[in-house]
Amino acid sequence: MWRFISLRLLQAIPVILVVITVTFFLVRIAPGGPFDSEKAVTREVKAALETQYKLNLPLFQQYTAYLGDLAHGDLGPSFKYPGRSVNELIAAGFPVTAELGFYALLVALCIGGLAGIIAALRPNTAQDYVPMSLAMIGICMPSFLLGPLLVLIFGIHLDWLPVSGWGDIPGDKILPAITLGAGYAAYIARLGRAGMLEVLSQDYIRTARAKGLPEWQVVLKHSLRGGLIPVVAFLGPAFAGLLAGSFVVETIFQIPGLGRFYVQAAFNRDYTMILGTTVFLSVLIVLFNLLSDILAAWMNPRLRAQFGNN
Amino acid sequence: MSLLEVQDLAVSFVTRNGTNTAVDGISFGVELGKITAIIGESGSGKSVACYSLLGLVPMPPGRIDGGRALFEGRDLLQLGESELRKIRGRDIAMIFQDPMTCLNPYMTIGKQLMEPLLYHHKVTGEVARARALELLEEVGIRDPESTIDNFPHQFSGGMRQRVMIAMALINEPKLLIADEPTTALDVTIQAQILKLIAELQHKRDIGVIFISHDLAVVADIADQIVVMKQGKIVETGNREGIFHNAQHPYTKKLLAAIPTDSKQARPGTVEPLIRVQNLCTWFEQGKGKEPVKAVNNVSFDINRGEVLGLVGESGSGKSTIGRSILRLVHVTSGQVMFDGTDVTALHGGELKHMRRRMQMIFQDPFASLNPRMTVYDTLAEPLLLHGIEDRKSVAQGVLKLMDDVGLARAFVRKYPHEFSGGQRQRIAIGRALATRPEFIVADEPVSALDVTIQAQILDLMQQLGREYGLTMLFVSHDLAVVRHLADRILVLYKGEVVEQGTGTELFESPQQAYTQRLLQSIPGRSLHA
Amino acid sequence: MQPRILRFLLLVTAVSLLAACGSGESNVTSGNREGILHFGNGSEPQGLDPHVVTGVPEHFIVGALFEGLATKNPYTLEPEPGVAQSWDISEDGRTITFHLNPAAKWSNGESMSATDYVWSWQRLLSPALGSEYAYMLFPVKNAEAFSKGRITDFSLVGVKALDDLTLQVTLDERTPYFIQLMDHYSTFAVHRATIEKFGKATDRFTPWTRVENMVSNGAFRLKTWQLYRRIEVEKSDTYWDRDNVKLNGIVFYPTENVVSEERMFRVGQLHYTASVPLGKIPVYQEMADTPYRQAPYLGTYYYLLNTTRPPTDKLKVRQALSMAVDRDKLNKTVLQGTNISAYSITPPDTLGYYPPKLFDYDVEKARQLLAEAGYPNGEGWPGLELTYNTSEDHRKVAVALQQMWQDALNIQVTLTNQEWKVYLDSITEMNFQIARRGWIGDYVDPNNFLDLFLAGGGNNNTGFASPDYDAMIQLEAPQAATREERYAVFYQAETLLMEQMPIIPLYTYTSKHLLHPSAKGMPPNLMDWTNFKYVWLDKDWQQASKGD
Amino acid sequence: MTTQTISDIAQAEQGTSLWKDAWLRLRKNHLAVFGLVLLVLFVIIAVLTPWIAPYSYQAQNLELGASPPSAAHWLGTDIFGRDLMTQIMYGGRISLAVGFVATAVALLIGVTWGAVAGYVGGRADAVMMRLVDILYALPFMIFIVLLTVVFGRNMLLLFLAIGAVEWLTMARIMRGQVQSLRQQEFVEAAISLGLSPATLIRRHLVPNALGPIIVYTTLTIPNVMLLEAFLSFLGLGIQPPQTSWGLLISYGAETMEEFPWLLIFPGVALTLTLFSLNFLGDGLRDALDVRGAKD
Repeated sequence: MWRFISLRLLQAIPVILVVITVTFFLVRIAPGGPFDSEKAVTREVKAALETQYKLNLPLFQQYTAYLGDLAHGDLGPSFKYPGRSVNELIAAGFPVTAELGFYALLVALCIGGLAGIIAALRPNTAQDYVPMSLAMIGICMPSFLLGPLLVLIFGIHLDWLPVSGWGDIPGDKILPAITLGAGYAAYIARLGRAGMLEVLSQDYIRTARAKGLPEWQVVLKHSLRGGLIPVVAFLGPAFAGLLAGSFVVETIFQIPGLGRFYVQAAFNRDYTMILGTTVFLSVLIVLFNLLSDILAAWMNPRLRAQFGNN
Repeated sequence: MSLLEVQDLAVSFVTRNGTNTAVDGISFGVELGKITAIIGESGSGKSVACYSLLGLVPMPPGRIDGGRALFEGRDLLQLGESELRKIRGRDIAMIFQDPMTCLNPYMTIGKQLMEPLLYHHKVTGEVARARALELLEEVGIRDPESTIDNFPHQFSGGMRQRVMIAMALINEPKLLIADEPTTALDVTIQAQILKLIAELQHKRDIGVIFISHDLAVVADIADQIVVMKQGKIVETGNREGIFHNAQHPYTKKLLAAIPTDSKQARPGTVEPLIRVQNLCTWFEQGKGKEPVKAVNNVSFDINRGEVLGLVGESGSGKSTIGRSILRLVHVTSGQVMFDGTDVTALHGGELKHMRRRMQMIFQDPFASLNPRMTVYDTLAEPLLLHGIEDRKSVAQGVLKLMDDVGLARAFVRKYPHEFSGGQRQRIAIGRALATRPEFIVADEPVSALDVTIQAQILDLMQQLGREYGLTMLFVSHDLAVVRHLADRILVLYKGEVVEQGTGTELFESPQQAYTQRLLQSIPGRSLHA
Repeated sequence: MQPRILRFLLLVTAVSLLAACGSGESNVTSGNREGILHFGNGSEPQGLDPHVVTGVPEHFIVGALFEGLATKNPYTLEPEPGVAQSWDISEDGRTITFHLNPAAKWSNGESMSATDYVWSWQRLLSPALGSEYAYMLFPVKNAEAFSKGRITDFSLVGVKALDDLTLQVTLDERTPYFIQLMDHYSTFAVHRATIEKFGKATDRFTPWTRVENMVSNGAFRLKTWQLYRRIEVEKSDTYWDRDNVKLNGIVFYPTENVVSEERMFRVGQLHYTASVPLGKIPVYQEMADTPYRQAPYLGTYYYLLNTTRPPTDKLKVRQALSMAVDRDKLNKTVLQGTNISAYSITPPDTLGYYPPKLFDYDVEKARQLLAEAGYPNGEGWPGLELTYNTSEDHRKVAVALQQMWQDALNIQVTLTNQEWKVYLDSITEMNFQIARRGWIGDYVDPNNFLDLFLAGGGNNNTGFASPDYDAMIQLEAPQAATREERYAVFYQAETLLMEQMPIIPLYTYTSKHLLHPSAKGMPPNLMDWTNFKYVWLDKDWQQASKGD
Repeated sequence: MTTQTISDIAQAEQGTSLWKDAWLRLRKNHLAVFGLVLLVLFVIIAVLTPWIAPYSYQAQNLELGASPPSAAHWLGTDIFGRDLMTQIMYGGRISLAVGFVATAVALLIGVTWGAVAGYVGGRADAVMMRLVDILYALPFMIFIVLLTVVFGRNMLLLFLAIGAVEWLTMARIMRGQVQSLRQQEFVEAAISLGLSPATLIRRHLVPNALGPIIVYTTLTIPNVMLLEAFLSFLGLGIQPPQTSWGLLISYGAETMEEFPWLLIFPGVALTLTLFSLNFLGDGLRDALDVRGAKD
């Protein structure tokens, strides 16, 4: 187990190093710099700014300096927000995004999992078609459409829920979580359905029925675990995707999350911020992929035993 | 009075292409304290008949067309689902064929074992656990205290079947339905399980329905035998009646399919085609761990035109030897000389060329055929690959192969799933023969087949072996089969050869204790004793 | 999954999502009761250091936290006393003496002194700080030289503390708008001790602007700063004019998404929005008692024409393009009648200045000009690419113009939208043929618009260069004795500019806001400027409006 | 040679391939056929649009502005007074092209990459999958902006850019499938026949991994269409007055309260396409899954 984990983490180091390097040079090749603005700045001002942020140094020196700082956990100052360090911005944005992602994932799991299970119980009947069609709509409904729609219905016309914010007004986390989770719910529904269908055709389900167990116990105790393994394997990448992709929802609902910082940073050519968030997100992606692998293995006793032995 | 009395049971399946009658008005009974065996090949309706009694046939597409099944005076077929559920697992319990897939891999066996008890009797957890431990002990699981919280994969097949039996018996049912409970097991294990079932039945004095395709298996234990074919009962009788005085030709065919004779050893040439020397195939287990020595320092020769039998239990390394010769697994050390060439040293084109000369027939005809390739594609591939036929003549070549292995030409565009197990194995044999090989490894080619089919396939292989002048390594756990086919037999135990000799030598004067144990496990010995 | 874990997770979700659904009081209601203004501020401010920040969102927050030597009256835009009680301007207009209010204090209780300004301006002008607004003080003697590093002795720069409360500023030449500049955040004083506590004076990124560190001198002081969430300020008890401050506090929201902002306003989360989505404007315009507020704004929307590349290097092509645009129709339809057609760069009535109008929408004339330029009825037209930065509103204008040119002149124009920084890069490098541009004035004076087109100016971006024009803007105008004379020079220069047509002016901006009826003291004005000292909230607005 | 033999050979030769077989099976699936017909219809409309569109796609009528559906404009007009139906028809050309081509690119790269990684295994697999990890973690937007700047602006680039992003998941799925298929005996059988790895992957592994790939593909196409809208917003890809469904929907979303038809009709077009794709995809999966077929 520990060997497996440490091996994976070791493998992640070159991945992250390559990501840093490519991003570092990529952002600097991109046209426009952090200090370009609509009102032209004079050459002197620009030079002064570049000196302040050490952009006047040779590129390779900047790169090694960055790596050096990174080794100490210092992601540098933000270019766009003077007075804020990238560490600080991430520390401010990440918990929000993580919370949003967590709720979205829960929404996705509850709705998607339920739909998938219900559909799998009676394949090719209305009980299958209705939830799966809803899931399809979830996929083709982009969040920039679903979000405003939900806001119009529940925020404005019904006046049940707040239209924006995060943790300011009670209930303001509901709509963003649903908006972000909907697409993933659709994926989970499909995965869950396929997984459950697979498991329900297994011999041990027949064994369970032969024991005289009622159907709900057969589903809950005997099928769910095996059927949801593909879903669990999907959760890691999904969560990473949620973190990196929450930008639209964060913008619609004015949520102070990392996704917004990230996209803003790219637009602003906030080099350190882009790099910082990229590094941070890539570490997260690696970690969550690892986590979901571990979780999936843990759910499968055979794999668990393999880990245990190693 | 009968424990279970089935009368005129008829079950059919409604599909898009019409209604298939699976069980066609059968009647039989089970007495308390007696074993009724239902014999028939796959698809004869024997399992469907028993499943339908407990409502385990999915409906639709299944449908009960008529009949009665009186269990302690109540007609099971008239009971609602919730009523049936109370009987299932409490009064009537089941054991299934494949212990590998019938236990939930995600639950500890303890939990699965306690489940029927907890559900039907509402006892406390401790009581259930104590009972589970008792039963595990009784079915012969060693040290149940420490193994009860293990998962199914931590048990061997035989142990799992013991767990299944314990699970079926935990509620002290009155009737036990055992659906081919030993078919997936090695002979030695099979013998143990059969003994166990008989003992438990005797001790508890319960009724048992024992479903099997193999008459030999039930020879020692059945009180009553029902022979089924195509949904109908062709013959019913007690053990003596069936074995010694069978009436129906089908029953006679079943009896005849039990291989009994030894092959007469042919003198053959003494020029070895294959020479295996100090072969070791070890599987690494990760750093700092002992490798699994699947094959350890094995040496033997196979002469041209000879059939060499390789016998041993699961895990004895017999399949690995076959795969090592064909270079399907990495050989750790040793030499495999094929016609003077060391196979283990070949690469690229040489290897491809060598592969044309040696082929393999696999155990599971369901897994060894690409499910998305038709018979035509499967057979045409090797022909084209090795340039045996060209584009124009390939169809003819395929048809010829089909003729050779006894497949109707009309099936040429069908997919594997449309065939029965025996037919599939014919396709697999055809594929192996397509390259005109000199040597074939047959890895348990009949162990997944019904006995009657087994006999046909074995005949086919013998016939083709002569026709094509094949040298063969025949791997099996079934001594009777090997004896029937092989010129010489190697007995393998834990990766090493423990004994070798001709069939007659081994059967008549086994030298090693292990060989003796193997011999004693052959089912149906009482028939010939 | 273990049922237990599943159940736990479900519970957690339910609790956290539904936690305290119920308290339905809107921000506006609670704000009116407590005297807190909820203000949609457009976007998250870059920072709060007056010498570092550059944008409009920063303007409002910094304006609430700090106060300049002079402020503007929101109704008239005329200067009013701020930190300076009064000021004297010498006869030649080149020496200004500010008399500081002895009651002016920093939020930590320290009194403000003239030396604060000397130090602060030195900081602003220091080359190392790299302040993008340092040029605001360039009218001051030697300020530009110091800022560009040509001199290093700050004592040569024309700013002196005569005593604690007297600040004397010497200008290079008469600068009528100089007092106005004192209300711009770049000229504000900052607290020296606080800044030096956290680093060098010229460090851009020290934490001195954090809530716990910030010392300011305005009507409000910083209370909370949650990134991308809100900035709250509360009434300052050290502010000299605190008795006239009616609000108890302001909450600034970073409302980047205008559509979301409008929804927030609709459900009573905001008193004021930074903007209004174009599509919503007709709906609001039709409302009785509409909260929609629209007023002319000191800014012009125009297209840059690259005079160094064909075909826009030809004057007649430029004129044809400009004349073929039906500005009134554009404004009426696509822009929902929210703007004012423009035919020159300076917005009309820029403190009494009106720009020339040399041409009008005239398809016939445009066709004729195009023919004269060598493309009769669009024949032989080499194609033209219009570049704009990605934005829904810019797209709409570009699409409409594309069709207008097609219809009027039978010429093809292709559109190219670019991501913001790429667009900026294209503009700066003059890597375009036509490009969208806008300019918002920093102070109310034609100079602020006309000096864009000085030869080689950083914001010229058209290749337009005229020595005559430069002479008028740089030499003649500053020497004019009266406002009329000065405006006449500007008029002449602007005429010259528009004759050459290096730009296609399209419209004069308007400021557009949604304003809750309870918020008072926020009159529309050309600078779109709110002096929070004047703002108050009417708890009884509903009765008041009924009583009307 | 007897006539019987000759007819047998003829039967064997003309016979059916997996694909022909799948097609026969697919034809029996009404939903899938419905989806296919609708898709084909959309494609035909898209191809014929320049000839059958009721209006010019860029002719504006600014005075008319956004108007609800009417006799003259069946689906209404947009804020420039352009006929919405025409816009949707032209938008469909782009969206369908982008959806199909970019997905095809992703499919090609992803399936090959995943199959090779899964089959070869070991160190090569580790390196290949780490590359996928790296691409996953790269900032997509910067990448896109760079592409625009370096290569200018054209549709081909758009396909490549989208394909380059979408293939990653495809590769992962394929790799998983291949890894589990590798363990099966028929793969061993194929090896022992002496098949080269490339042939083995192409003939034995890919067809057996098609099910999940097809399902994922039908999910990818709508994603790609929406991604195209996002990229067009960033300035890569198509420029006004050209349009696409994704762009129409995102414009429509901004004025969904005032001019709901601007959102509804493009939305319906996209949803219909999506459902068709889904039915077709499921149908194809079932049709290709010869095992599950109940004949």
